[in-house]
Amino acid sequence: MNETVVKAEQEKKVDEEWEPKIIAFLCNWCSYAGADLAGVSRIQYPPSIRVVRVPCSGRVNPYFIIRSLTDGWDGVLVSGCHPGDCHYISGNLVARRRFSILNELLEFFGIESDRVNFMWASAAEGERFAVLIRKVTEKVRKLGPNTQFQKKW
Amino acid sequence: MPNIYIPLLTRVKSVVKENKANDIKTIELEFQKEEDYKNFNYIPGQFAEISIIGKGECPIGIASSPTEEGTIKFTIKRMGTVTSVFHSREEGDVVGVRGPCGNGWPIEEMKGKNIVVIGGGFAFSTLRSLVLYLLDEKYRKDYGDITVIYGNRDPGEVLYQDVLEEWKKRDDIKVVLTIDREAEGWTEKVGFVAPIVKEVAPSADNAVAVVCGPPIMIKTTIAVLEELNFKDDQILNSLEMRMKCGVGKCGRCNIGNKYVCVDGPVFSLAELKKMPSEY
Amino acid sequence: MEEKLLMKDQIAKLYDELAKDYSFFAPIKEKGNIVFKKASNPEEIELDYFNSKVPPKEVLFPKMEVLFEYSLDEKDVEIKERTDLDEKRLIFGIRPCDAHSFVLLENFFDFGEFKDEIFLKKRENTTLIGMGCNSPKSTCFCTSLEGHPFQRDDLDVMLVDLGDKYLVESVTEKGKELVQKLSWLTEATKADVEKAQDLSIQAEESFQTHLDFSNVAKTLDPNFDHPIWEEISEICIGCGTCSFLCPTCTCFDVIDETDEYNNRGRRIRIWDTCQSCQYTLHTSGHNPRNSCIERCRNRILHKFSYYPTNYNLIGCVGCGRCVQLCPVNNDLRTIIEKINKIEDKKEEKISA
Amino acid sequence: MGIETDNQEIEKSMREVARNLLKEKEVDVIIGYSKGTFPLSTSPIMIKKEEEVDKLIWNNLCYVNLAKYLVPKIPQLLDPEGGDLKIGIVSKGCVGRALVHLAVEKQLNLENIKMIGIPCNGVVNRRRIEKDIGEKEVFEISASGNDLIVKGKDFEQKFPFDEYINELCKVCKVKSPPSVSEACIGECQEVPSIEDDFGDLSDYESKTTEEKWQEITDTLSVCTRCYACREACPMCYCNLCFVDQNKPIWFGKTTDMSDIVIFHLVRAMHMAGRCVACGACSSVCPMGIDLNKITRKLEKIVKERYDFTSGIDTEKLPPMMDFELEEAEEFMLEED
Repeated sequence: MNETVVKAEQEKKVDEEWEPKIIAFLCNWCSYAGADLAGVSRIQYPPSIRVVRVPCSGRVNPYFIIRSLTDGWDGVLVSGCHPGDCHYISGNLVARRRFSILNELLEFFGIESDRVNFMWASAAEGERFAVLIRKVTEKVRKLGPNTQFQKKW
Repeated sequence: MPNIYIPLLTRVKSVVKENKANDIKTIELEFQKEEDYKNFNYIPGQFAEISIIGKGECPIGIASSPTEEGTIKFTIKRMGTVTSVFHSREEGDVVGVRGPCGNGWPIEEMKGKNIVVIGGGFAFSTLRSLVLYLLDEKYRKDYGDITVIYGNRDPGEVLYQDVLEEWKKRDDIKVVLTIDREAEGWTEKVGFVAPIVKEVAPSADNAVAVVCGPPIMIKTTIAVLEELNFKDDQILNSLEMRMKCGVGKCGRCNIGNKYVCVDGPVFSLAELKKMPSEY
Repeated sequence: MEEKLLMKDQIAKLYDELAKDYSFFAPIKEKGNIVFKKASNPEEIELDYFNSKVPPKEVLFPKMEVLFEYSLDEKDVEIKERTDLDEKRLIFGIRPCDAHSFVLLENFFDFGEFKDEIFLKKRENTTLIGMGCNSPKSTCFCTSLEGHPFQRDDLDVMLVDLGDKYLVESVTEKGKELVQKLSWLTEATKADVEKAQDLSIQAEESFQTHLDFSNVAKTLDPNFDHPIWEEISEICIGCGTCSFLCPTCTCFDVIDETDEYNNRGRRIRIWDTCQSCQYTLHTSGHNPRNSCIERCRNRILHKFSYYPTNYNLIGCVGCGRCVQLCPVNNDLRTIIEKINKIEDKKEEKISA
Repeated sequence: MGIETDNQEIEKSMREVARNLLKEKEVDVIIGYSKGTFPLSTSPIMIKKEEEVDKLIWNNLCYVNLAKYLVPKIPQLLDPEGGDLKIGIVSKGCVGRALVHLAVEKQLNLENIKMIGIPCNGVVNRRRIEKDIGEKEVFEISASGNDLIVKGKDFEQKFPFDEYINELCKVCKVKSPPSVSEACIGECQEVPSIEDDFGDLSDYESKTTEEKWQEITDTLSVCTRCYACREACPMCYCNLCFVDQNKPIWFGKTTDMSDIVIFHLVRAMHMAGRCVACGACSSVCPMGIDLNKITRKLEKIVKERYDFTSGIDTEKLPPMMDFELEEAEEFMLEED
């Protein structure tokens, strides 16, 4: 184990209680409704996400994602309708291309790309939504607080 | 030596909506510290860099006259980032003010002369300041006849209706209001500013014309004034420029070797003609 | 004798002694570029160099500078002034041309009713130890601007590289005090001084670029609308490298940065360039300098016409940075030559 | 190969073509390269008269991408009514690619353009040479065999040409402009689909995230935010760049590390599927920052994901203008 990993392990122990803060951009027609359904069905998921409702995952400009990271959010999640189900027919398909490139570039620039996550969740998939939120939270929790990319003052 | 980039802190005392379109507001500011106000000695035609701390700064002409004591006023049109935030300000909010900046109207040199004030639209703010100053009982005797010609697109756009009413009641000032196209309930003149100036035909003898407005109005009005025998040094203009610092350091507002923020914004036509036409 | 000697192996000693009292800025090699940075140890200092890529104006007028900081809450704002302006700085190894640029900057920031305290205070607390240019580059032209590779007027202490040692000469009172503190410096001999003079003459003679600036301001004034500006700006891509890396360019942009989650922020200034089209863009959409023609013209006029009118100085020190770094090789020297030719034509007309 | 000697043939035929174009009034202006004012430099030039054609040169120091001049229309390239002039443009492979891609993005009309195709064998990486010779001044650069010979006061140094050209030129597959339309005259080539294994990136890509961050921040740390890279880029033609937007201000303009990285990251983002790998951004950077790796990565992403290479085909839509229902989405989160 290298030094940084050891350090991260130690920090984690000190801060066992640490709960990541994740900003979630949810599309109005599917994922937001899916989140709603998860809530109505009383499915438990971690209280780590803060939801921003957007009309479509295609509305999510990569700026939103990058700016969230510099503002110090520990993770970013973008969720939209499954391919083919977009309310605006192709918004999520356009978004997917953008995300694929952003995802690769983040990794290329050495920014922990696990902090930025994309998923599809329909209005009927409350369970799936909760499962994936759990997964995202765990992924981000493993990375620890976002300090690398945050703007220094 | 104070840091010239630090604004003085004020609070919003009142906000007045000026037009029907609701994109122009007059904000009255009260300094948080009494001595700041005492040191804020300005003359009509000067401007100040007003800032929303955390959003940015913008240069705005001071609309109040130094004779209106206690507060300063700015008339702000919603245009860019900072001015939009200004429109959401409410009473008690903090606003930063830096200034006064610029040269202002040459009130000393204007003494003893007849003054023709020609304004168009929203650019009337520093003219309001000037006219109020001239009409003040302390200074009125220093100046000759005062004529105000103020044009607007439509009646809903006429700024400062309260002071305009007061001026109309006085007999030592001639107020001519005009709108571009006829409108219901409008009893004053109709037409663009330039032809109205021609109609009113103020005498050029011992007079100074102060012109402020959109570029096309300035251009046409100056042509009319020249017809009326106004000389280049009898016509005064206030320029607009992109500014950041307001104190002649950031560099962007230069026209030739002059910085509009410190050497201007008021230039006589004679001065402007000597400068490169890069504004 | 006034002049002292500093052996090249004594640089470390000099650093150790001065770094106690001063922030010690010196030329340092960073990613293949020489820049003036605060040296953290004497080994970093690179004195065998032509000139830095980023001009030393960076020390006093950095790329990004805080004007003031503030804290915000619901209804109140508290402004915190800068308190770090009294830091004593020493710029070691600055070239005479760049030292002259400080004179221009000082003139500019001190001009008029409003004085830029941030710059001036820093300047006041800065001592310049300069180094003569033994081998000026072919793109240098300081001698054409009344400068000289061994000009000492704008420095506090002047060093001359004599091969294995430096000749130390204090110029100002500030410099004299500083040299006196370094009591271990040895006395210079007459031969050393003479060698320095020889080097100075050699350096002057080695200049390849000779430009005539005597009539430039006069020519520029009436030729604002001359077609030559189209020619000059033709290949400009408007990148602003010339002004970013110019030791005399001072334009800046003011920006508010807010850390909304912590209720604090700062108003900063960052370098800006008149070559950018946003530079003069009004909110209304009107832009007085809308194309490269006006922007190029503004840069040249600012340096060679407005500066002389306002401060009686030419706004250029002849360091050649813009010449070397312009991506399209829009060479300032050629531009000046073209401008000088404008007048020739006029004279011909008059004589003809 | 080389700076002066072997280029004479190319230069001669280029001038001939240019002269004819001007003579036959097929074009109003020729954009090309001319001699620079010091070694290691060349300067773009606009030629309107036949007799000036001899000013045109061609060598391995012609690094500016001339397509840049066609996007923000400079007044000289417009007719009195503000319409387009007919333009002849000296095109190496990447200039040709840029023109084709700009045509795809509807920024220019290839009918108004004549590409004077030139086979390019790589642009000398002058920043690297400058770095390697250190604090010395170059007086002369010439070629001999496979070497570049750099001469200065009291020194002479040899640099193997193949090594001292831009990283992008080493892997360049489009050396002369693609012959996509009648626009191309002179040396042009049919560009079939390009095969590339992007082996030059494997070293970097095998690094850990942390090492990558280290390397990227290390490379970019000298950035002064002068935006020369943006201004030299033929694809950066936005009226208002995202960093200059102030309503709202998305990203900081300071030289804070995070702001610098963001600028380059988002710019890269905007270049995906559009970058023509000319390397102009790196060549013009006054601080000598090497952005080529990012350029290569962009090429790799669009090639591997969407089988797209910018600027060789006028028909195919760039990936960011297009979408498909079925597509690789391994980066999307799925239930286990």
